[in-house]
Amino acid sequence: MTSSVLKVTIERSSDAQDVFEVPAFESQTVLDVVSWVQQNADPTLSYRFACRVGMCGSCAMMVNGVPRWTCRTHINKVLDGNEVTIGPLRNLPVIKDLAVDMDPFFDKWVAAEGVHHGALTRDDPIAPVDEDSSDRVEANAGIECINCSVCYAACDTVAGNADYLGPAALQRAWTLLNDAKDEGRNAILEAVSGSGGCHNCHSMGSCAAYCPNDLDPMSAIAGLKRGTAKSYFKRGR
Amino acid sequence: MRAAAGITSRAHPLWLAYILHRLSGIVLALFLPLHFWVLALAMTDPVRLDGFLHLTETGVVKLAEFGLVFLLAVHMFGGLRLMAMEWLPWTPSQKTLAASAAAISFLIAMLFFLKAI
Amino acid sequence: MLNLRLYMLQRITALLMAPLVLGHLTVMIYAIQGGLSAAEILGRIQGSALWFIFYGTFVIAVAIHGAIGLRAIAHEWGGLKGGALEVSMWVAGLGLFALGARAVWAVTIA
Amino acid sequence: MQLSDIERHDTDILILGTGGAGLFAALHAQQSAPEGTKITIAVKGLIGKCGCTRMVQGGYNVALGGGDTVERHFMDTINGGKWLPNQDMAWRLCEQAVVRIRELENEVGCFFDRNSDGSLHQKAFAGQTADRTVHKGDLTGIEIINRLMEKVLASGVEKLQEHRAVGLIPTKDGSALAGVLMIDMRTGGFKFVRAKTVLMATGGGPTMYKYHTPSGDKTMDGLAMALRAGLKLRDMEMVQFHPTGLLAGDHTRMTGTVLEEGLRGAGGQLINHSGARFMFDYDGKGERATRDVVSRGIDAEMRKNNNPEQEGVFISMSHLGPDFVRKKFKGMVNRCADSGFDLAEGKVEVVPTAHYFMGGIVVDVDTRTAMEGLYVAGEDAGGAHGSNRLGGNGVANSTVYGGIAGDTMGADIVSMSLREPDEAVLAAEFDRAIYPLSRKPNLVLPLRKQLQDLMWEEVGVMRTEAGIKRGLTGIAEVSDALMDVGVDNGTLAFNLTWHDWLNLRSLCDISEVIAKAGNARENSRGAHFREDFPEPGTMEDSEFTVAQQTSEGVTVTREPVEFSIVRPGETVLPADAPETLVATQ
Ligand SMILES: Cc1cc2nc3c(=O)[nH]c(=O)nc-3n(C[C@H](O)[C@H](O)[C@H](O)COP(=O)(O)OP(=O)(O)OC[C@H]3O[C@@H](n4cnc5c(N)ncnc54)[C@H](O)[C@@H]3O)c2cc1C
Ligand code: HEM
Ligand code: SF4
Ligand code: F3S
Ligand code: FES
Repeated sequence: MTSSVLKVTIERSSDAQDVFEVPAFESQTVLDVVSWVQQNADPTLSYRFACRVGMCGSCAMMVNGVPRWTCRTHINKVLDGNEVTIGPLRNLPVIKDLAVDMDPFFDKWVAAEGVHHGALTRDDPIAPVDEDSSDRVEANAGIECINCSVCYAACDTVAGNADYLGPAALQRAWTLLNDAKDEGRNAILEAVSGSGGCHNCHSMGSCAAYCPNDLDPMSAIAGLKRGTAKSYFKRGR
Repeated sequence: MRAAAGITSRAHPLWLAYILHRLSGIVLALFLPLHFWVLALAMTDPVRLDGFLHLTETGVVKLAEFGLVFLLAVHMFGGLRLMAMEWLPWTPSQKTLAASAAAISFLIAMLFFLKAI
Repeated sequence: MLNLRLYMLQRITALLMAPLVLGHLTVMIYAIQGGLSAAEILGRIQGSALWFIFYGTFVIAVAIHGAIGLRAIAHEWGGLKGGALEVSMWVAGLGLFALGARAVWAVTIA
Repeated sequence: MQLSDIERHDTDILILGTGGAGLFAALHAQQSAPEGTKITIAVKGLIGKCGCTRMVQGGYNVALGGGDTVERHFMDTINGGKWLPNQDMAWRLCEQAVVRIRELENEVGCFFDRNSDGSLHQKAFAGQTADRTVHKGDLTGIEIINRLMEKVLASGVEKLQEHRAVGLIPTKDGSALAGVLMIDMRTGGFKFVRAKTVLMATGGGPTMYKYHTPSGDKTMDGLAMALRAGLKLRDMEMVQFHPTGLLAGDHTRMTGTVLEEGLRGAGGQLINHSGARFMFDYDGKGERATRDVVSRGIDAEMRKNNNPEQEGVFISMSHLGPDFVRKKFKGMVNRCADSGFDLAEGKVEVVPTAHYFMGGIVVDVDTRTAMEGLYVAGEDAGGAHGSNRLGGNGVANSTVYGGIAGDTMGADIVSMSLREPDEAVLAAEFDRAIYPLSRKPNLVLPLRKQLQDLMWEEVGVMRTEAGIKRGLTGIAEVSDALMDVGVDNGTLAFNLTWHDWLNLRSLCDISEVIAKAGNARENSRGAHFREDFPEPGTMEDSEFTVAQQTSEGVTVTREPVEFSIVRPGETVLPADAPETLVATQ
């Protein structure tokens, strides 16, 4: 660390920023820096977190222009000299300061049919599944997504195209498409083929590059493109 | 300033490929009508077409022409790369390999091309 | 604002154009030796049904392909949507087609 | 802000919280309630993105055959809880877990890890006599909550996100619940929501300890509200400590978060300040002993050491081979690395950390409380675990009882109607919530730290009467001091500092109950350890504590445990059943 005081710029709105001097500590995350400001310097600062360990996906913000989980980002990783700029997550409406409204993200998750479509019930035995089958491997690849919206914030297509379902929702759709237990194949293909569907993705790969979980929504979306293209030829639509 | 910071923060190879593909697409879309118009002169005014064609001998225009061919190539290989990424169930490293192979062979072809003129 | 149909059209036309562009470039390399002239171009391809189909296909493909491509950009970067977006796509496509068709007509038939 | 500014809102079924309990209740209520029933879900954070169910790592306990039975699961739960559990609740938990896991896989769409033959993979946590814990890697909670969340989001229930419940408002005669007062955190406005039935599933959360694992939104709000409403709380002394919380300093929220159990299971060693392994001094199983034993071992070592530079002990994995550790515990290694520690090659400082709260509101096996219209499920409800919760029984409990609550409410509302609130209580709860807004602003954080240090020192892993008394005095001091701390009322929208204040209010109230219940239990059972009464007492005479707010303040009484299914010394397992089915490592 270059200095014992950090210069922290926080974007309070599109045209207002506040600069705070925050004491540097060992083992300090970006979330800790934001919390310090709220707890000690400006009690009106708003932000969101819950689990503090990278499981809930509610603390993501723009840190020096890059979307990140703030609870799992050590401040040393992002400091530019002793400075850092923190803003609300991109591509989502701001509620106040660093807290954004995540509803559009989840509305799209549902719109992409990102919900299990099952035929079995609680009275049926649990279906045996071969974990090494290629379908299951493909489904497992995206299953650890914590819907943090980091990929959604990173994607320029989302920025320009309000209807675009976005990487996380589409990745969920792809996971379900490969899930042997899911019966919603046609509904999913339909949902991802509309005007906000997977075909809007330009494979710019920012989703995969910034996903803190090392997931690869880009390849999942490519899978959807293949799947829909195949059914296009088969069904003629 | 902010915009620049926003863009540099997003610069990674695939994003650069995307932006290059997009910009080349736009320039092609702007250039192509011009190209068509020039060719159409063959019908209306062959002499002027010749005039244009002679222009291609001069440095600036030659450079511009070369630039456009280059853009077409960039866009085409970018597009083929993209379609390979989307449709071929290859591993990412296989795709990188294929793209580099295509780029290298194209470069060699271009060298011959340059020698030819 | 791309749905499956536009996407497929854009990719199919792209695939179609790839060999055509390569073919065109090869011809250019060959033709350009010793400079270009109107007569030369015309002499080579005028009256040839094959070349007509070659360039005709290219023009149709590029009109569709370019229009769809510009549509995406007009939406994402230009904020166009709804009717304006549809209209701009058709204008771009028909414009490209008209200019291209005239050029093909000029060099192959007329 | 005035009383008349409170927005009034009606619904049929209101659910507070979106952990395993809240989300399951929403699904089941939809299935069981008559067509046209309005279901509303209100939560302090975003739906499915707060609470602890999402943080479940190890997995979900369920007896699915292969020699394991509901009876065996039940006996492990009773033995683990040191004969304090409500046996009917424990039985229902074990029995229904079997249904719930099928529901999770078949209807909700969860995917749990499989064996090579395609069947569910199960492993054994400490304290279990069968390989029973179903899991998805070590991120089981994410899989469960994500799938539940999707279902609920797609189901069209009414969403009140970032709505914090602040008070239960009864009817005028006090016999039933009329509705819940809440703050819309995004605007700072108040909302009074009437409902025929309300499920409280706010998940307890012992975050009044210096080191704690639960998510930041959990601050005992539900129990504090129930206490004020006069409901009985049981087993309130029972705070479970996880032995290995990350110690990364005072200034990071990472401190206290769990380093998973599996580290010790795989052979991780605990090293004290003088560089020696110490767990075998306390238990023959060494580091592999149960959570309470290891927590006490670490606590004892910490007290022996007076080096202020080193507070905790170290966990060391490197002897297992750094590459092995990196591969097997990728998540943990990354998490430590983010705080600047090298788990694979170096050693990482750990402390016991408050993890789970066994205590809770007294309910029946259908989640009904003494107050008509109020139901409680999940970590807020007491009884199923007794003095100790087995690893893997927490999420089973919240999902099983959340579903039961949904079914029960769906059936009960048929004969219920909306009730008129006692406006006086409503006004009092409103005043209580806006109280700090009229005081001179000051920092809330120092008081929270003061409470956390106090609870850790005096009402923590090991307790004495003298310590608890000091604790009670200290809690009262913090509590009083808090009433002099105001909050900037410039803007109430997303005013986190106001909520910090309210959080601390709840924590102070429940801390007092924990201390008093701890003082009332003059023996050592499960998670509760009294240095001045180290013996567990006779099992036959087991009693549980019941705390209640009366006109004299919080009073604690004791009630005998009813051995409704099995008596101490007996078992429901067949006579020839083996002691354990787990292959010894
Ligand atoms: C790190 C960690 C690991 C764990 N691992 C395991 C494990 O492996 N196996 C296991 O069985 N158990 C485990 N547990 C325990 C398990 O998570 C809990 O027992 C269980 O999830 C509790 O579920 P719940 O629905 O009662 O509460 P939670 O899931 O905690 O949900 C509580 C909800 O109530 C909301 N809420 C709180 N206050 C208010 C208010 N005032 N107004 C409105 N809403 C409010 C919260 O925001 C949240 O949505 C673990 C716990 C932690 C912390
Ligand atoms: C030579 C063969 C060509 C191939 C293989 C090709 C391929 C592609 C592909 C795959 C895309 C989709 C990109 C995406 O979705 O991000 C695309 C977009 C585009 N193409 Fe082409 N193309 C070719 C020629 C042309 C030509 C001649 C033009 C000129 C009009 C053109 C203009 C565009 C435009 C404007 C776009 C939109 C770019 C974007 O959305 O980022 N293309 N091309
Ligand atoms: S894919 Fe990655 S970045 Fe996107 S929401 Fe899921 S976890 Fe977050
Ligand atoms: S960043 Fe966006 S454009 Fe596609 S590859 Fe990822 S979704
Ligand atoms: S606080 Fe949960 S992911 Fe950061």
